[in-house]
Amino acid sequence: MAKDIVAGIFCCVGTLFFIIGTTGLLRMPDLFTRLHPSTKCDTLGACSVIVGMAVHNGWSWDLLKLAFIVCFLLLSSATCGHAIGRSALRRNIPYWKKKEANEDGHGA
Amino acid sequence: MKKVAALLFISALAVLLLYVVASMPPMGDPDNPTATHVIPRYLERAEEETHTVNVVTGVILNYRGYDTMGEVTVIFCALAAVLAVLGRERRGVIHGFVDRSEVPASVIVKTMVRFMVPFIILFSVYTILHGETSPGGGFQGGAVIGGSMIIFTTIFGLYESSRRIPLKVRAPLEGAAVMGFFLVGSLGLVGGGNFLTYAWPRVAQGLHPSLVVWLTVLVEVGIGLGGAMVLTSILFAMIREEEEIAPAS
Amino acid sequence: MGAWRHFPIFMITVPLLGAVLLPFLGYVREKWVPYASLLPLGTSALLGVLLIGRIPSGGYLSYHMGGWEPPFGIEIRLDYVGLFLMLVVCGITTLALVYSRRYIEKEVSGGRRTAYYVLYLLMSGAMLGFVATGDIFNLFVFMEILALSSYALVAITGNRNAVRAAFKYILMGAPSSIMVLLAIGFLYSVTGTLNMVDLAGRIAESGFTEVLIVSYILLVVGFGVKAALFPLHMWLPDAHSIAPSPISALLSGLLVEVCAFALVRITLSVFTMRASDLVMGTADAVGVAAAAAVLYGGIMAILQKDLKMMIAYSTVSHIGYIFLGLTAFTAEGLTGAMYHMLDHGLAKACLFLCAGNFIYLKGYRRIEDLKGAWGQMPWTCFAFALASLSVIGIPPTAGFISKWYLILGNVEGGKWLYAAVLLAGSILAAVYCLRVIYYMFFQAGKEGAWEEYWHDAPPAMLLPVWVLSLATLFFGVFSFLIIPSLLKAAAYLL
Amino acid sequence: MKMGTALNLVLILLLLTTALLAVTARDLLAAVVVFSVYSLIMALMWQRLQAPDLALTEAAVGAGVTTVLFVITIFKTRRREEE
Repeated sequence: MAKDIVAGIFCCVGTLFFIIGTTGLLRMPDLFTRLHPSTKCDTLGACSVIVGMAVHNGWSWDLLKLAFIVCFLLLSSATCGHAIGRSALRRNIPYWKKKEANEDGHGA
Repeated sequence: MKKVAALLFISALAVLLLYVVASMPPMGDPDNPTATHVIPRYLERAEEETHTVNVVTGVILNYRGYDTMGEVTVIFCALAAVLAVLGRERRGVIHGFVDRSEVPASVIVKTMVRFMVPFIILFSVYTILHGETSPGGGFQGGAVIGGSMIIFTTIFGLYESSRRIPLKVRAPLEGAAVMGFFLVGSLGLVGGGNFLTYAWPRVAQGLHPSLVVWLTVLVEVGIGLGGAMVLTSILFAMIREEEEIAPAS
Repeated sequence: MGAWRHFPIFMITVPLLGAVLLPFLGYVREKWVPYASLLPLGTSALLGVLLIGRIPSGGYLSYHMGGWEPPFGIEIRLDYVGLFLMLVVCGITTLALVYSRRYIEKEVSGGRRTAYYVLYLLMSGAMLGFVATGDIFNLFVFMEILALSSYALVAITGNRNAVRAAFKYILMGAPSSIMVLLAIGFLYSVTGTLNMVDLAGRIAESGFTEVLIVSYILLVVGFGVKAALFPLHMWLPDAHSIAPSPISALLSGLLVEVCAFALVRITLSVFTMRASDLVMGTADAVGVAAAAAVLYGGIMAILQKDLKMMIAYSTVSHIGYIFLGLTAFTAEGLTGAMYHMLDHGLAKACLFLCAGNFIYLKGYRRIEDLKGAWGQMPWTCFAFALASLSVIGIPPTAGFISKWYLILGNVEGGKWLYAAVLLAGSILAAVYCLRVIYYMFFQAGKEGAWEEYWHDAPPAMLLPVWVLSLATLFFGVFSFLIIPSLLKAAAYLL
Repeated sequence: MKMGTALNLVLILLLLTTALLAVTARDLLAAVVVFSVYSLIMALMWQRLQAPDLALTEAAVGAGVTTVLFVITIFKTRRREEE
């Protein structure tokens, strides 16, 4: 029972991170600020959902698979964020300035 | 005018199809014609007859293996069609592609790809070899290998990756799937079976059942290798640039 | 039961195997590819010839793939008519392949030549499998190989027109494939089987009439596009006239007919008895479309200025002939349609290869350019004339025999109007063929254009043309060798 | 309504939306990206219809390989659909 509660909490936290991340992706004004919620929160959200699943599952060989998934997720998500950000920087994609945002209301 | 006609045609087709779907037997009903005719035998006896735990693999490679042979030929045909339109690199000429991306990949990305690709290939080998016991098989594994080659090529460029899988490896292996089927199919003739007999009657006559498993795995490996090579060749043909960078020494 | 019962499956798979082995040969010794690609097709033809006489005209050969009995496994079901068509396929593909080498060297650039032969073998093998299979999903699989390879072969020269024609072909062909797939899915959902014979029995018992009707309509439309039945023929003239000539010969002489044959097989052996009302209703519609095709194709062929375009429209007209024979639902009509598949295949392949000879040597595509061609390329011109006679239906040629049976079948079925349309189609054919012959033989050429030097096409390109044109004559004179068996087989099918 | 049905409905709605978007998008690159999303949802659908083999294929081929091939094709030709 306690296991279920802990697992539930982890999963809820993960989902919350996803919601925040997606909101950020939609609301943030430019590419660089959008990168921030989408990569960071997705990684954290997915990882805590997986931790929740691991807790729910208990000790078994499946834990190893979950651990691998977490590993690859951390690595690939970070690398993707890095690659996107770096190429955007090198291609001189303009930064967000506060004034422009005010002009069209929502910023994006 | 054209748009209206197209819209009318599409909506007529949609109404027709929805009408058919509505009058089709209900989904999941155990009395369906589909559930009572051929399927029960597949579900009940596939493991005993085809020696594959995964019934799907048993059906696509054994009961309906001839269809799958046709499907892998379709895949090969797709490659031939791409090469017919785009042309193919020729022997003795090193081809490259002009790197159009303004940003070269950084060390971090390169290291990560070099680290990940072996794992991806390991996973796909697992998928291919366990096709007869768990979901997956040659098609899926082959596609994953192809995907890993796409990642490698986008980061390191055509020159590097075609050095690792040169034409002389790809050319004979592109048809590995069809060859595997043909080989196993012809082996079926040994001992009086029909084409594509995976030795089931021979097992009944006292041969060891692991033979069937080995033949199934052989076909799976053929499909996986062939699919991977076809995808790689399609990718190379698509990103290859017309100008030939350097003649062979 | 000797080893011969394995022959059909090897007739199908050997060309496919040959196709997958060719890329490696193309890598090692590119020059050998044209010769090596003859080997698998020759093997198929040989196996087919060895099968002659093994299959009785009222019976069939059933081959269970993998040893699984029919509804569970896939069955190859080869009756007399099927074997007949397989032999036609083997013969014409081998001849057009012999023709290909010189023509392709000129038209297709180096990096693509191996792909040409690979696709050619795939297409031939798929046609053989398409004709022989007794499983409706297997039919679809082979149709996909056939369609995919033919799209690519139309586009293989790589120039703008070819790519555009191929794209038009894909735009028509891909939806038709989806329609056939949907129809097969619907049929499976109400019967639970994919084997054609089993389907016939299950359809007779099935209570889902609406699903059956829609799936039949989808099948007719789907195969109708592939067979270029009149209102769905838009892709044909472009694709058939722009493709390299040997491919035109294959597309026009075989592919459309094989697709028509598949529709017939589904009509006669899947939707039997119970569904006969439905089939009859659709057959009437198909009959009207076919009659329209005969007239439309003929008239359009007369209006063309481009030689290959004219031959392509003639194909539209002749597809109408074949369907008119089929919709008569009499043994004579069916025999006429089958025999027309043979002689139209031979004659059309011959015409396209002749047109290919003109293009290869002189680059002439327009009909007007052929004035006085006889003085320069007599062998090609004679073959062209002979094949034209068969297209018109002049007595000693095979075209006469098939048209005779087609008209007989329609009269017997009480369809006088269609018989009249068939005759009118012959007159139209006479107009467009004789015009070309008149230009070739009786008109003086432009000054200097044809008078430069005497040289006909190389032997490797003349031989297939002559074999094909003599074959139309042979099958006209010796039709009694085949017709009685075909009649018997047709009566058995009905 | 059961959870499973609700999830199915959401998936079907997403499937329809992505399919329509993929067809109507003028920017071909956007169409390809949406199409890849469509494939991913389709893979989920296959999994829910208890066809894991198909789900694997769809995820690898539909969402992975074809997307890249489409993107390559777009960069070799024009990005915008003509009006």
